[in-house]
Amino acid sequence: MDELLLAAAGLIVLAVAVGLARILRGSDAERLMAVQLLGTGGIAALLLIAYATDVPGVEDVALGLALLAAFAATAFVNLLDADQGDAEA
Amino acid sequence: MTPSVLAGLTGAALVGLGLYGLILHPHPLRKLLAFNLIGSGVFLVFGIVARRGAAAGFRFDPVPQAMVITGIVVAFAASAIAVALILRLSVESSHVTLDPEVWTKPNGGDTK
Amino acid sequence: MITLLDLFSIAAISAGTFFFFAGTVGLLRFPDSLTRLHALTKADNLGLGMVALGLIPRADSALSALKLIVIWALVLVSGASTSQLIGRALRRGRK
Amino acid sequence: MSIRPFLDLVLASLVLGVAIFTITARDLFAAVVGYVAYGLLLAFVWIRLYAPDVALTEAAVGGGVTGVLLITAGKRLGAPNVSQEAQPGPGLKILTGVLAALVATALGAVILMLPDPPPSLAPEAAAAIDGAGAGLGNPITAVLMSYRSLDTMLEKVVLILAVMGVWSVGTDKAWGDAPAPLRQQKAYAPMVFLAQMLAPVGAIIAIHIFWTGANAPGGAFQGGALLAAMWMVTMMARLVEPPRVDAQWLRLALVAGPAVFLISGLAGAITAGSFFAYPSGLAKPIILFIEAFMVLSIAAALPMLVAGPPSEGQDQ
Amino acid sequence: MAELATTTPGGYLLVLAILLPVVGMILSFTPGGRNAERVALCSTPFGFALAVAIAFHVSRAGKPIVYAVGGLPPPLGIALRADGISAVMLVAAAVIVAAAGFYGRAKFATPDGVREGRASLTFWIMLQAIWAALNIIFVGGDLFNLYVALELLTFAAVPLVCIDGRAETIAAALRYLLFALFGSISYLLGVALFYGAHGTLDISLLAQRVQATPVIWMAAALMTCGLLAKTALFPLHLWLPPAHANAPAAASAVLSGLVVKGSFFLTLRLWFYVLPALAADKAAIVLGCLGSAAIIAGSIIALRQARLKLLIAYSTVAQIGYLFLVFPLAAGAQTWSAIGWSAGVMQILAHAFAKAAMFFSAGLLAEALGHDQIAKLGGAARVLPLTFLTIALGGLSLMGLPPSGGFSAKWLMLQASISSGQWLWTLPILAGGLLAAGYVYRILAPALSDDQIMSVSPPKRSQELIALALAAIAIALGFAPQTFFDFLEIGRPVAGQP
Repeated sequence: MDELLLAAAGLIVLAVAVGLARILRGSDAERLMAVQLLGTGGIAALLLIAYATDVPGVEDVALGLALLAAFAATAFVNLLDADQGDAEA
Repeated sequence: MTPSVLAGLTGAALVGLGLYGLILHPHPLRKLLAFNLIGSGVFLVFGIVARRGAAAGFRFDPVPQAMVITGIVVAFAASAIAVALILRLSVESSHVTLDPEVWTKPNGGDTK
Repeated sequence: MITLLDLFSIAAISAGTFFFFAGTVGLLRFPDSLTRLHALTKADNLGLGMVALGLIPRADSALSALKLIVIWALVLVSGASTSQLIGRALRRGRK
Repeated sequence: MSIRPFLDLVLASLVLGVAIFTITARDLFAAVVGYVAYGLLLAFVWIRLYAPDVALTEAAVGGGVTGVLLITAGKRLGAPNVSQEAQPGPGLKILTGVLAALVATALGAVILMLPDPPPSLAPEAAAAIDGAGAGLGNPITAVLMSYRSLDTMLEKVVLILAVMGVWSVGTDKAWGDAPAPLRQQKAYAPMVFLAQMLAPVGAIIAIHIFWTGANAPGGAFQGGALLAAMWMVTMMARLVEPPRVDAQWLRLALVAGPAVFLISGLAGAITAGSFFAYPSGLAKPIILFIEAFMVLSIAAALPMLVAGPPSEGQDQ
Repeated sequence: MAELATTTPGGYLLVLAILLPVVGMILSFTPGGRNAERVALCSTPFGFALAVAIAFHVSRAGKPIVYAVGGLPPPLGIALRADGISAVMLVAAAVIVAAAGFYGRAKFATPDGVREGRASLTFWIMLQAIWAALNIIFVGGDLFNLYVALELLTFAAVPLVCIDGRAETIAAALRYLLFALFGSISYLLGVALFYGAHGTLDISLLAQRVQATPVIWMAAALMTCGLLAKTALFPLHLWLPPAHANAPAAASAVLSGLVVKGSFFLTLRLWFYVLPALAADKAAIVLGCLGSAAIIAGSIIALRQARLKLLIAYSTVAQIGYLFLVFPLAAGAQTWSAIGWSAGVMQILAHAFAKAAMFFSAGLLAEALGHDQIAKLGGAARVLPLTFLTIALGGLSLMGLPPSGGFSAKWLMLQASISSGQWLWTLPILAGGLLAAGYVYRILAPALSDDQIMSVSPPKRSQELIALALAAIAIALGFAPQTFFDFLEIGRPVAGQP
């Protein structure tokens, strides 16, 4: 069972990492989306790892990551629309 | 290949990669990114040292791990100072460059 | 031995994994930014949601289960808000 | 047959791939975004190395706060003055490439040559943890707060110094004012909503992570960094504004951690016979007491480092 | 060797020497304003007293004094150690920091009517932070603890460079920061390898365990490379001249006189204290060659500078070169290595005092004349006699003319190179002296001419006297008695002897 969870974790990381190709070519907003996807996928994978292995505290890492994913995205969005309208920015 | 060997080699590669960027990129912010890459590579080396040091019921040697945490904080502080300088430089002057030719004119002061 | 709960976990986690794949494919293949954003939110909300759901029966304490739910809720809230903000930025950019 | 080696390989190549992208990307901003993704991936590597404490720190600082710092800087610098930079010639590129490859190869070779069996302080730490150590379940917290307390105290001093350094880059006229707000215009409703939802939950999580740090992964720095992130979210939503740099409460919050650490370190000479020693039996409560102030200092310092120097006219 | 891990009498002074400036920093920062200046200036006499007390304890014990922080001896805990050179450097740092503080009052006192000024607060806090970092570097016994100190030093030094906020100074500060960060990270990588190889970072424990393996060679190379970047040894010197020449005089003096010595001191610690087991003749020769190149290149570029402060900064590049001749000249356990050792320490001290005095004078001169163009100094010596006396005395020591600390240092170096049979090193030493004579002459000759020159504002007498006092110390070092050199030997590890 643990191996299954790990396999799922690996697949998810792989999937969202492929999505990172959007960083290579894409607008700034799309780059952000790719990173956001990586963040969410990363949280999911961390949770799976937490349940599949005996490393302590991985859950808390996922919790922290969930908090920070929102944080980084907020900062990014903040800049995206500071771009528009506000000429002085 | 054990995870720690793999991580160690990754760390070595990151150091080389960062060094390349640090020397070549003319833009200071890119240099800063490269510096951070070197930093994370170095921390990985600490990480494998800690992992290899598993003993006495510990899965890792806590001493190098504690050092990494201290190191990450210090590296962040360094990045913050560098960013503040870069942004101020971009306000004060039209070009963000470290090219010594531009700045060490005998007269100092003005760059025009 | 595989119990019924294990089966539930496997099903939910597989579904979650699928949604992450779908999200990636959408992000890469959909024609424009807004539809890509749409694909992203599916992966965000459903993918992680299914994984968390699948793990809940395996949690060994109430606190662990609570953490799973909180994580999901956090991602849900931030995903919803940020995608709205991104969408707005995209629309304004297009004008 | 386990799939772990395969996963490790995938992870390592991802980390390297994103790192290469960060170095080679044409666009400054793309490189910065790549770096944020890189920070996230590194957290996984740390989990694989049995270092959840470091993973949490890396996620919070490497991916989170550094990401915001760099993203903001990258956006403010924008494109125009970047692309005009003279690109280095091919000769220099090859030379640098060779040098970097040599360094990396030598380093890799040396890492493979590290002695076996490896030396470790884990046995000493395990033995000391019940003794003079602290009675803390998390050996890393014990190392940071007891055996290497001098490092940890100095590291907090480094943070104050960095804040002072960032502030000093401002103009004379702006001194005493607040840094520029993290956002120019009024925030949209979704942002305000997000901040209002996130901040209280985040604060609770931060305190949880600080508190469990005594016995499990986590600790003052990680908790403080999360708290800092939450303060920054509320600033980005313009729910609160950055404080004036001469605000007395801000200065007190910044120095609280190192100051309390210092005082208890000095007191150790009287109560426990040595500077930075803890009286036996009281080690754990004293350490938690110091750490609580360190959380405060970190939560105050990181956002101030990101917010930048004081900016004129922010304080009408 | 166990005695190097347990606290000795007087060991507590080491902790106090570190904590005094840290406490000062915190007390300056929190209330801010005029307090910063008061705290910084009031703490200097105490710091000096502590340094002297440490020197007294070291000389009475005849061996290093040690403090195990938290009562936890290495390898788990951190030890602080002071030997002869630590004590001497502590005293020198206290004197120069105090001088910079009192000299800097004229420029960085918080003006009336202002509660707190940016430049003032920055100056007083960074000055104390530099002091704290240097004290840790001088007494630190743990390589990672020393890394934190190195970073503290960098973060304190960089803002001083750009304290006046011109674009040019910001670029100089940024370049300095990037070099310094590269230096620290390279050093840190070496630290990681040391720990990986031997499971400790304590200097005295490492000295017993280190063997000449590829891992250790790599670690040594990385750390040395990082420290050289921070010390601005040729060809990694590019950051230094603009940074030191653009900082305000009070800060330049500390940067040139002390800050670069901090990383050099660690290079000494590394090769002589951690790695005596390495038969490092080749490495020593490489360092010596780089040093020689620095002497020649730095002096020649100094000769061509149009601005006085840049000239002095390039002279620092050259004088740093001399320091690295210590590596070939003090290696091993022969009789001449003790001479080489004394020469190196003497060069650190003589240059620290002479260079601080020169920068102070350059600052006074720029203030009084409104510029520091060497070509327009005609007749300046008549307007500023005391300042030029200081420059002349400092220059005497830089050239290595007797009697001066610079002369003693160079004379001992010549002695060591001849008696060790490495007579080739005499060439850069002598050539450097001649070139130094050339650039000092370039300053003094026009100044002593009969041209008429108007001073914008007369210099403050107290500042002139502070500069003169430092120059006088640089000269007085030339009369150092044998007991002083014996003191420097305390704790010097001699290869081949445990």
